[in-house]
Amino acid sequence: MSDPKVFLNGKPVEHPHEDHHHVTPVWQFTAVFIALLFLTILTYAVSFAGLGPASLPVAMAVAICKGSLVVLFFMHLAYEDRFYAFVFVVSLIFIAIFFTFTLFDMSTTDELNEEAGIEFQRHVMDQAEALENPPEPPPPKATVGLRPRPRVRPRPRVSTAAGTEPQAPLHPRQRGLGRRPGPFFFGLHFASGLAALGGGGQRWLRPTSSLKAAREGGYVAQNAVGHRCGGCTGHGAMAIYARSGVFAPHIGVLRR
Amino acid sequence: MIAYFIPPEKLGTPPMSDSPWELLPTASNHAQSLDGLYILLTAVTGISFVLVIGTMFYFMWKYKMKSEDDKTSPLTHNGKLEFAWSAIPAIFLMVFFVWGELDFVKLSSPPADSIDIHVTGQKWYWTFEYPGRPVAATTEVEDGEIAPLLVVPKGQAVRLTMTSKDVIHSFYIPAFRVKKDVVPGRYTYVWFEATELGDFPVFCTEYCGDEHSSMLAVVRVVEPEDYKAEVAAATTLEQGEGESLEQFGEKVYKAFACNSCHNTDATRKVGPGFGGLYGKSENLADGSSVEADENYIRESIMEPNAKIVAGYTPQMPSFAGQINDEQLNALIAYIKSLK
Amino acid sequence: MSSNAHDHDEERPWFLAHHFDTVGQQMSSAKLGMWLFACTELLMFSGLFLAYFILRKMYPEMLLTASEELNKTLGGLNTIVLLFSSYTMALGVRAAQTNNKKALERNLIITIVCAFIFLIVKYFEYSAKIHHGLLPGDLFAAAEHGYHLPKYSKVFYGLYFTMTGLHGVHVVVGIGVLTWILIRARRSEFSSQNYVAVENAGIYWHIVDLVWIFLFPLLYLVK
Amino acid sequence: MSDDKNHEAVEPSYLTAKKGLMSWLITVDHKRIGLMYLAATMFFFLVAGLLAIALRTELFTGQQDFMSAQTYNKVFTLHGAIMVFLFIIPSVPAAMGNFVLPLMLGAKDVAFPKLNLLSFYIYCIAAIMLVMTLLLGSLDTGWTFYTPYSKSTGSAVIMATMGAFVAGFSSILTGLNFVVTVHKMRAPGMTWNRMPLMIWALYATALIQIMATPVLAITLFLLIIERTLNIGIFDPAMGGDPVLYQHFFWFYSHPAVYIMILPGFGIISEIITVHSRKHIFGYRAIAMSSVAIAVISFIVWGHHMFVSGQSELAGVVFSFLTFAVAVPTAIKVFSWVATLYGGSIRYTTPMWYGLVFLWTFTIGGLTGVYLGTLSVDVHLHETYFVVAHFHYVMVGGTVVAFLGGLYHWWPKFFGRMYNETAGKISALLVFIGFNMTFLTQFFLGHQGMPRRYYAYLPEYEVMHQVSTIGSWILALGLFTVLGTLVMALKNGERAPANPWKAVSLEWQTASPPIEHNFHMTPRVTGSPYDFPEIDKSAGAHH
Repeated sequence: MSDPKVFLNGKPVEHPHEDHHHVTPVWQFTAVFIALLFLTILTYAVSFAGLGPASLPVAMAVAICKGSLVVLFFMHLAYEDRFYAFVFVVSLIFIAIFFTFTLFDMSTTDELNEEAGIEFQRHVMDQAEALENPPEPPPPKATVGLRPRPRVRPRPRVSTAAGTEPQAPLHPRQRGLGRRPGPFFFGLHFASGLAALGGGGQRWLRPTSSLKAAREGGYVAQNAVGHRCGGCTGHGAMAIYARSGVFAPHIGVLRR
Repeated sequence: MIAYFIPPEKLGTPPMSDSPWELLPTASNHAQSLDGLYILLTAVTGISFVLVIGTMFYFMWKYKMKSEDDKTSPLTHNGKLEFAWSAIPAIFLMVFFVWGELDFVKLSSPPADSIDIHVTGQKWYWTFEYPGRPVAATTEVEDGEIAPLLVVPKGQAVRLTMTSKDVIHSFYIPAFRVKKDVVPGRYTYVWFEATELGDFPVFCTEYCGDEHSSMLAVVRVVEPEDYKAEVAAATTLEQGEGESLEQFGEKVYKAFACNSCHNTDATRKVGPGFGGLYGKSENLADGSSVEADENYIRESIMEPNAKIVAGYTPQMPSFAGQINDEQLNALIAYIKSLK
Repeated sequence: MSSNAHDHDEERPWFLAHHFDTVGQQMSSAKLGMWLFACTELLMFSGLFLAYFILRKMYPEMLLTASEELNKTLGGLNTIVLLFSSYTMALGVRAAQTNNKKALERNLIITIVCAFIFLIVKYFEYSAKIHHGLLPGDLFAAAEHGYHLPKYSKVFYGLYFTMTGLHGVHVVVGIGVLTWILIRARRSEFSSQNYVAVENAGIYWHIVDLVWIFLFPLLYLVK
Repeated sequence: MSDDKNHEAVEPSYLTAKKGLMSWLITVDHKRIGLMYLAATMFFFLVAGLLAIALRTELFTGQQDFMSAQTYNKVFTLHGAIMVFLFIIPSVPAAMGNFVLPLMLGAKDVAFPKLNLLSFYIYCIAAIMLVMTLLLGSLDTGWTFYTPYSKSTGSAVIMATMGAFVAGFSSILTGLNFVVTVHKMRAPGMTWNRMPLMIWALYATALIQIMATPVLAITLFLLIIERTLNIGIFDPAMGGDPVLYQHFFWFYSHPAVYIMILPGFGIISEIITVHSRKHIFGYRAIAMSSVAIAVISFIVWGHHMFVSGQSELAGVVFSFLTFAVAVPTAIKVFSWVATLYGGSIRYTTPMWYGLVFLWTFTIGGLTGVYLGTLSVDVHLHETYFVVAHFHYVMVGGTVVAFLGGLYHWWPKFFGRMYNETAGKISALLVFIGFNMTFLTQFFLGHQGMPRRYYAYLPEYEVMHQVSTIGSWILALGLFTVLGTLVMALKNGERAPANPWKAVSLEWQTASPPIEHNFHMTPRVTGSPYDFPEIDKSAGAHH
């Protein structure tokens, strides 16, 4: 037809009402279904295999495989117009942003104030404790599973108020590994933050460093599952940098 | 633990600035650099505002319609100009960011040798615990009005370790340019070094309920030499000579903010009113009833959840360990005197 | 409606809405709408998964001991039931594409039956928990039933019931949607030309299955 | 379009095509749904506006004037909640966008008309729930419902949260409709670069509505569960974390403030070009910056929480990213001013509102830079500086643009012209009243006057009084707008199809348009800003 009667988004359409869509053969669906069953059994095996802290990433990897199988084949994303895949991936990116920044905040709450001994600490006010379980003998000092240590006042500070005249403040280096971020700290931190952005939320958990546990004494280091595999390159770089005290003198300059 | 719903106008602090147009007093080490950045921001944004709106007015005047069919310019874009007006603002923004970030890092890392004062925010009043002073109450009597008083020495770093007992509050001292939310369930902290003597108001800047706008306190900066004496004076709560037991009881009543929940007449507030309480028989939540005598009042102060009056919920915090015996006797005497 | 509004040309199919020009336009619009809706579902559940990860970061030991009490076999059974229902749903969409009305109805019925099985299995799981007092908030009475759980376990059970409960609501809504599609299939409304409604129901059902695929290892299995 | 004329006599407009209440209540015509949204959002703008006047009058003196503290808290919370959830988010996209988007695209209707009507009725249910909150003891938590206060307070938090929860779905459905319509139903010849900038703005807004609102849904759902089942995820007394609630809430609410302002940008792009008879300056820059703002708005929410116990490192990262959002907004403002160059500006009422927008929005944008800078935000957070900033952006930006858009498209909506002088007076009153109210609040904020304070220190009294008088003038201005537009309906003279001689598609059909918009599906050959006055002869675009 010389003058096409029907247009779609500015482009003339030859046969307006025919559309051909990809029809997946049945054996392909069955193959995908069997793969999914196998992966489910794999998740089961992973949980009993006692991989310890690595079991979370492995379980997530298997779940992502199953998820992508369902999305690509059962929902025909593989054969559809690329735009639907783009829409789906954009929403995954926004979820990743949501996870990464929130977990980044949760895991670095103590970065700057470690020096002041203020721990990011969960504690429950007295009434709530009294409400929850009637007053029995206070739990022993480091109880298993009770992550928040019984409410301990922050470590005694060298307080100048009690009549002792204030000594000269220690040079950051003398105070052990200087951990204050210097003026250039931001560049490296932000770059590692961006690198971590791709790393997904889970890997932002604080790495266990025995040094920290030793220094903290009774502080139950967060050696829970999923931590021992350590932060990703981004967070690792941040932690190494912060602990190396390379820029500690700058903080000294700042601090005076 | 002293507070009273201070109508702000009675707070008695010197006005922060004489005229609205004068800048705030710069009374802490942070204030200097922050005000510098504030002035730079005002200058840069002011100039860019004048440039943009000035050009707009000029175009409005020059290109107003002369006749129905006068020709207009075919200009649709100009790559160089568009790049310039993206890059230049970006540079200024980076300058603001870096200066702001450096100050923020300083604001967030208190020196190790600072005085550590515990601040507790509670629905509608502040409590300050000085190191080495048992009594958490600090009072500052100003013609009968009591405000929580934070005494700090001049020229010395002070770190406030803050937590809240119920909802999120926020400790804000405008004159020192410091502010931090006081979050229940964790410690947050703020540090400063006061550089000017005098009294400065403290505000709660996170909405926390009915009396959010009366949750005020006073920061008093004193010379370092008489800092200890001031703290001692502010945290003692004894019977002054020539003061009757009931008068001292009333001071204790206000010091421990009993009035934030109990009225001195018989009307209900958050808790039951004290008017005519002594000798009355109270029926309790569990159906039994008890005669309100001394040890009932004493027990309700020490373990408030033991006997709950019918129709009330167990919200009262326990005062055991914060109130000593003379204060308790005076308080009971005062409650007995209420009709 | 072809470009000229007045003469209704005959070959315009009955299911083409007045404001669309071609079947392809109507179908791709419906599919794009459904995919955007799938994204909103994912974003909504992502909030709950983030709450789970935060709880896991704050109380790692508590979470692991508290999740021991969940019944892994019933969880596993539910996963297999849902995977199978996804499989039959996909076959159903294929049947609609190939004008196979009988196969479409058969697959839809199997999918709906699997959904009911899922809910029944969930009913047993929940009744076991209620019986043992592993409930959120004030109903938490594990101590009376002889469970020595760490201090904040009630928050974990609160989150467990919120996640699986919201997922359960989505399964119920899924049953409603599939029954509606089944009724329309019985009226043989669908053909190889007009099957986008079945495909959209399929996308919704696969999203519900996708959420469970991530929910199951996180809540039940992970150490 | 010559044969349009003889069709017109035959084809009745969408207003007169069907009669009776039912024809309105079950309509699937995007224009009627747009008008129903317009009426509902205008009603709630009036209600919340009166609450604002009550607030400002109460703040006239530092002590209690005629409201108690509890009532004051309830009034400011409802002012915030109704304005945000029932007026500013649905107003431009749903009321004006529903009407104008299909017309500008040359389509017959939005992609899913029934879904559009469902979205309106979900909005009505949300409105009923928020009104019910009023009866059940109202809400006193602030529109942000921060826990743990929102968990322990006795006011009707559950009803209000359900209202906001349901309003979110109406917003998602509108956004979904717009994205599909823009992708699939453009007129022949309308490529992405020939779409009016109003469509680009509505498309960017729709993206945010789809991607952000579900997180609000889950946040409010968790809050409702927290209050009913007491699960304790946000309650510190049971081991939860209140800062986690703030993360969840602001992940939605910062993109939501861009849902509020982006449609305003779209309207301003249309008004400034049509009334200065000039092609927009930097079309691609403005279109791309709309989408850029939509995407970047998802990574900056932490700047609401610099002092809220969020970690300092996260604060630094969020502050840096916040400045990334400032650049595209600046590009837009510069491009609008550059559009005026070489134009032939007609000082009609919509143009006056466009110019007022440039003034107020520039101040709003620039003061945002103060609050993005870390150390200055520590001083200014939760003070009147913040109140002034977001009112400059929301009232000075979106509401002024919305009023400009109402005057611009009123002839198209109802086929009636408004009274030009009355319109100009309303613009002047709104300009004076608005600046007088909120410019003084910047100084209040810098002096440390905290937000949501019912009684304040005596030295703030002078500025509060100036601000209160300003708010009365602003209220007078807004009532003048209402009067002018309503009078235009009754005795405004009949408007021609294209009163502003604009080029975009919605002006190529009758006003008020016929039921299915166009007699002949229009074919687009050029950009919507190629006005006849632009003299091509003056050499190529330099």
